[in-house]
Amino acid sequence: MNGPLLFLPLIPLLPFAGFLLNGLFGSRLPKALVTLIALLAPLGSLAIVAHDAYLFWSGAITFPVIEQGAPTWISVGTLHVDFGFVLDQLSLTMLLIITGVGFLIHIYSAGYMAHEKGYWRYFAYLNLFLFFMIVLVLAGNALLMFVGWEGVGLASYLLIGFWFQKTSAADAGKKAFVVNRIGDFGFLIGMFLLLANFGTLTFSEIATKIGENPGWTGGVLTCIAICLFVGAAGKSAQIPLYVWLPDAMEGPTPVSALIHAATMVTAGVYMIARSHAIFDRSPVALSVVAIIGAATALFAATMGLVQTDIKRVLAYSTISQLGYMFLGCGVMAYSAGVFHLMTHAFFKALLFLAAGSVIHGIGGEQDLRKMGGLRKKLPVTFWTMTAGVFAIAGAPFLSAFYSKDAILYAAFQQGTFGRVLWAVGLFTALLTSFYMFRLWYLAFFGKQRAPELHPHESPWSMLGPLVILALLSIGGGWIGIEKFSEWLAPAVGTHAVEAAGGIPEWAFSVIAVSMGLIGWLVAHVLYFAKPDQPAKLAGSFSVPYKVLVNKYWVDEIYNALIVKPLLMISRFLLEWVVEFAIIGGVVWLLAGIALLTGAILQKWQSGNLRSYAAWLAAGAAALLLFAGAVLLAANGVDIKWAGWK
Amino acid sequence: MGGVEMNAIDSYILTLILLVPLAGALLIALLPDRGKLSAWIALLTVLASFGLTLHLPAHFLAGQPGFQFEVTQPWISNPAINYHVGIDGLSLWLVVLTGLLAPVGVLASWNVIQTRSKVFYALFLVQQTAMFGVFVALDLMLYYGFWELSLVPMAILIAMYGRKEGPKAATKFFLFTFIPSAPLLVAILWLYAKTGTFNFTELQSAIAGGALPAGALFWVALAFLFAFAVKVPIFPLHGWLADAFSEAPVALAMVIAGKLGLYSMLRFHVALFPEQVKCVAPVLIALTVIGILYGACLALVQRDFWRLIAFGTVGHFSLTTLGIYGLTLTGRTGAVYQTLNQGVMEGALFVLLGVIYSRYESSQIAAFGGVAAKLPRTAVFFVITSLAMVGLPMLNGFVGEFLILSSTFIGVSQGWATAATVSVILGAAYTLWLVQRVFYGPESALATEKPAADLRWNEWIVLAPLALLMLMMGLAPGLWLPTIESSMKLAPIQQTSSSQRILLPPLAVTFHDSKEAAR
Amino acid sequence: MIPLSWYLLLSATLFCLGIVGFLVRRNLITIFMSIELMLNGVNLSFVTFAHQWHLVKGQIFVFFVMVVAAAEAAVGLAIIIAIFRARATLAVDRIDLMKL
Amino acid sequence: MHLILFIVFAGLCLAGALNLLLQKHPINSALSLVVVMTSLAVLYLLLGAEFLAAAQIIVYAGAIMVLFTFVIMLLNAGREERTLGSKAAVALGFPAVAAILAVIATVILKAQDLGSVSLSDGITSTEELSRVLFHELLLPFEVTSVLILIAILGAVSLARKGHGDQEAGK
Repeated sequence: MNGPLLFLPLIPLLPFAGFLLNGLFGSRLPKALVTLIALLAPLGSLAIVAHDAYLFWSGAITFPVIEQGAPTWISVGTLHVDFGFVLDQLSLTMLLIITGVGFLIHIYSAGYMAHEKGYWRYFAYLNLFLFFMIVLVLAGNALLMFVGWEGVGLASYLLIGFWFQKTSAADAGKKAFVVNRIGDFGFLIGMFLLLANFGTLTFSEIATKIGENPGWTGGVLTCIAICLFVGAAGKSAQIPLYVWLPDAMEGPTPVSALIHAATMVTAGVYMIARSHAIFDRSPVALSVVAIIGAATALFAATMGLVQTDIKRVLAYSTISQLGYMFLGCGVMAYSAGVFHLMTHAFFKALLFLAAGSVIHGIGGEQDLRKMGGLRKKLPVTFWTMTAGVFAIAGAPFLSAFYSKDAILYAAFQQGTFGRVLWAVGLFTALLTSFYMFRLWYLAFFGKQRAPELHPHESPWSMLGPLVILALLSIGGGWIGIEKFSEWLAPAVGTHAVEAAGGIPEWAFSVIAVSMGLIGWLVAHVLYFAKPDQPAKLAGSFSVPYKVLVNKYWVDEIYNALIVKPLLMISRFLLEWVVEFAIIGGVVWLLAGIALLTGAILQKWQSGNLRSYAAWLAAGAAALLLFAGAVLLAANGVDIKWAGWK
Repeated sequence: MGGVEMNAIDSYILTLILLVPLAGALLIALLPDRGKLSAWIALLTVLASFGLTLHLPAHFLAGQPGFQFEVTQPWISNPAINYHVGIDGLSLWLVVLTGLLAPVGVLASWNVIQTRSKVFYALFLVQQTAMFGVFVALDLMLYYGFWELSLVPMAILIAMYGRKEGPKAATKFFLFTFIPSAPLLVAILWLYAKTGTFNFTELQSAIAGGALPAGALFWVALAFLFAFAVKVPIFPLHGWLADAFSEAPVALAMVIAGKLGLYSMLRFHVALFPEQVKCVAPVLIALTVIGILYGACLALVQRDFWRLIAFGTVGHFSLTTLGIYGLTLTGRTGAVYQTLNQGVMEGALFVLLGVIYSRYESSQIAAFGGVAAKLPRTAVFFVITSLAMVGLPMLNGFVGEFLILSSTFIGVSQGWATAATVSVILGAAYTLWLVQRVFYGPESALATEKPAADLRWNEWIVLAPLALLMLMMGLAPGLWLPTIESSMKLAPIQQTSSSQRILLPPLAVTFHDSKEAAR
Repeated sequence: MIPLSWYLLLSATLFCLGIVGFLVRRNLITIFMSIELMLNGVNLSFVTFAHQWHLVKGQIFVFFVMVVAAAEAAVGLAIIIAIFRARATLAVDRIDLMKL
Repeated sequence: MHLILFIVFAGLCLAGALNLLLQKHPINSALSLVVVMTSLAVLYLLLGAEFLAAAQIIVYAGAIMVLFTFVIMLLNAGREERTLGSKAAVALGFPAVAAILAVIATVILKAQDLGSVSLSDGITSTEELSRVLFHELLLPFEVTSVLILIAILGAVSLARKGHGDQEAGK
């Protein structure tokens, strides 16, 4: 592409440079310089991305931009992988989100982490995360994406375990990394299958190969798609592998905002959108994605109802919203999924940062039961939080309203199976608005339940990003699904949207908004009008309440079914039986034999003269008998003396 | 050797590499044992030998068949043992790796070895000569000599410098490796009796020519395999590794396992007995995959970090052996590259463990906790090394691992490959659990009361280049892969035919064959 | 006219009686004497065969046997004296330590 | 005549040997051994080895047996004590020795062309004996003399007064 320079490799390299500078020299640099380096990196990348976006809009370049002649990474035998970056609408959108929201969160965390000991280490890891996320998004082939994939897993491990002195944080970090590795296992198998059947890992070549053979459906492609989805489920915390996200809240709040809300967890959705060519050809895989997406949405929403920790509520809400995105992808409405991804990035980052500002304001307390009545003391945080809450609840004309409806509408068109998903999605929307308004009321309304806290508003360095994000989450959806899917069409393909069976589209919107209103009403009654009502309700429905509070005991089940048996087997069966008994046993046996023969022979040397004499005689006798036998056998019985002369 | 223009030094460079450590050992042996004298001499010798080994890649002609820098001198007339040394793509980088790990070893044991340092460094240099010898020897008898020689100094040093029960571990190590080398000698002599030569290339052509009885050849190949399998070690024969690792001094622990066994397998088993390897390969594939999972599982439950690393190493080297016996070109190249990675990673890992052990005098993981606060730089390097071990992309572990697993998946069997890939999860689990229990979490009693100085100059100089090397080998494997691949390509075994591939039922899709044609 | 086989039989019986004495008896000197008996048995067979083949060497060989027997007796008895002086017993079972 | 002589002296020989085994006190067995040796000397004469018979009487019966009796007298050890293990030796020993005797006997009896001896056979003269001894077998003869020397030295050093007591004294 000898057109205008796109500086594609520079986008990830700037944050990497930031990581190196802060990582190596951060501890010796003054805090201001560390912040400067840390902020310059995402700003630089944002500038380049904006520059490339401008080039595209001004028509100077056409997408997709596939970088030719990139340096080769691995080339052995038939396998050839290079550092080829690809820029198209999809990756440009993702880049805008990552660098934009990332930059805002960097500014926010400058204020939030101001008095932390490992300040430079935090920003080094944050820049490292940005580097890996950008590599993931720009990657032209699955292996390079895998580099970004595991890299963000590493960055999240380091950031979750930032306060490594706390065992819970260190445990959460390790848990996140290991569960991600389980997902990566699926991704690896998917890549091997791709290699086995396509001989290449580059997405464009795979897409062209699939294009050439319209006959391919199901079979191999389903297998590959499902393996890739396992990887996505691991990274984006879907049903079987979501357990790490709630624990990841141990990390600092801006980390939760950036990694566990806006960018990393959406990597799964991006990967499916990027490899949509494979998913299109396997309806089985698509239905699996849709079902798991819807199930996760509902499942996580139910758990979010009863959480008391403000960040855990948002964590379950993230899992639920991710379920929506996968539902969108599952019904082949990739553009709707990505649209929701974008709007979710805005309002979820806003909610997390606002929650961070609340926690920062009341001295690190995260328990909703201790908050209350903060409206007057944290006005800016309150108003920005309100924007976020209304956005996620699906209030009309705010961002989620457009994106969530698009997904539900697309789901509705997929026949009866789609209608079931649509119903589940609708009910989850109700739950979503309920737990968001519950949080809203508990935190900001009523009287302050913990008098000892004396909340103070956060500095403007934290409130600035909140305001910008509030504006984005309000205006984010105005682009509208039609223009957005038309913008993404070349990257993710267009999918015929059949008629909705006579029901006009605005009717769906009305239903969705009414769900949101109902949720708000119930929350209002329970938490604003009669504050003692939830306690009574919990009492009466004690069993379901206990199930939800203990998060369906999923962690305990995993421990009991997988972790404990694995440790038991390896400690007792493998270590004791195989290692000591069998392998150690064989060695001991050989040594034993040697000792035994020694002991037996030792008996001979007893020092008893007469036993020596006996053995002497026995030996002589044996010799004589032997000679006699040989002689007799040799020349028959008649011994001729002549023979002996 | 081809008439290629060779500057003067090429003809005796290998002999020089062999002799420099030996000369160093003699010099140390002669001089009195005063303070750091023998340590400094050892350091100078190993640096000199490392410099010499660097000459090899500079003048190596990639893609040229046969051996380079070859020297053949008749040594003993009857039996016809001659001093025949040479290297090709396979042994080139292993020689350089041995050269690299020598200074790492000397520097790592700089202030750990206080008593009788003269004996330590002299034997260490003899060990270096033995290892160089194993990699360059092309005459089977010469190779066998160096192979045996490499055991002796190791066993003595383990016995002398063992932490708790050195002598027991040393005898176990020595017997474990020595007993199978007896049938190896018998096999070599049988070959000599049959073909009248010890020369590797002549033997190779004689065996390939089918002049030898197949039945006996099978047992000869088995004897070769058995001796090398113990050294790697492979699953059932790894009894000695855990004891050797917990007793061996750091400088030796990093070279004790893996390289020698794996190189010998590639050179003297896979290349020498192509037919026999084909019928033994399925058994070995099964053993290695079991070994991978077995090593990982056991590493999960160890209480002593030396033993944990030992079982982790069993797992990692079984993966490398899986690459060798997958009998695919990519697999073998990946295996050789993984051996190099493993050498670098083990080197860094043992230096770090040596640092922790020398500061805290304990290897019980339970006693540790929150050490990162006291030793921040050690923690950083430890995390980098363990991530490389776990196979994080961008670091060197991943490249080899991916090559081996993908080639096994495509070339051998998808069932075994999937089982082997599970090790990716287990590997992450036990490594990070170790890092967390030792470095993170609240400070344990041991961590608080023992004053611990962070990395000293001799550890710092060693770890920084190794970490950089890990990054370079992860990002730019192209510097190493072409030479390795060219030598692997010349090996008599071609890519296994696609018919042998067993695909998952849903995969048997018609277009599959068209893809074969397309590739 | 006596067939030589009778002489040989006699020497065999003497020899076997010597073995029995050597195995059964517990007194050191008696064992020593049974060895002498065995030697005499052998001497007899030597002489018999010397006569059979009219070879004088057989008889000379008996001389050498006698010489050896004498040397052995001398040294053996010296040892017996030394043992007796140290252990005050000649019972073979009690003399089982290499050191006196 | 010859037969009678052989019978008498062979009988004497066997009786002495048996007596050697059965006697409790070593002095009796020593004396019975003397009887064996003299009877053997006579048998040698029967076989024509006159010088040998003389040597047998002088060296064996005269010197060695005297030495034995002297030592027995010197040590005055007394009867043999019965110690454990003798039963097993007897139970095991006799059948084994009997078996050996049986084998040897069969071999001897089976042999066909074994000659016979009679009084009229010529006696090997000492002159003939000495020619062979000092011409062909001179070297072994000298070696035996060295052997005797060593034996003497050994005997002297072993039986010296100081040697035994030091051991016992320690």
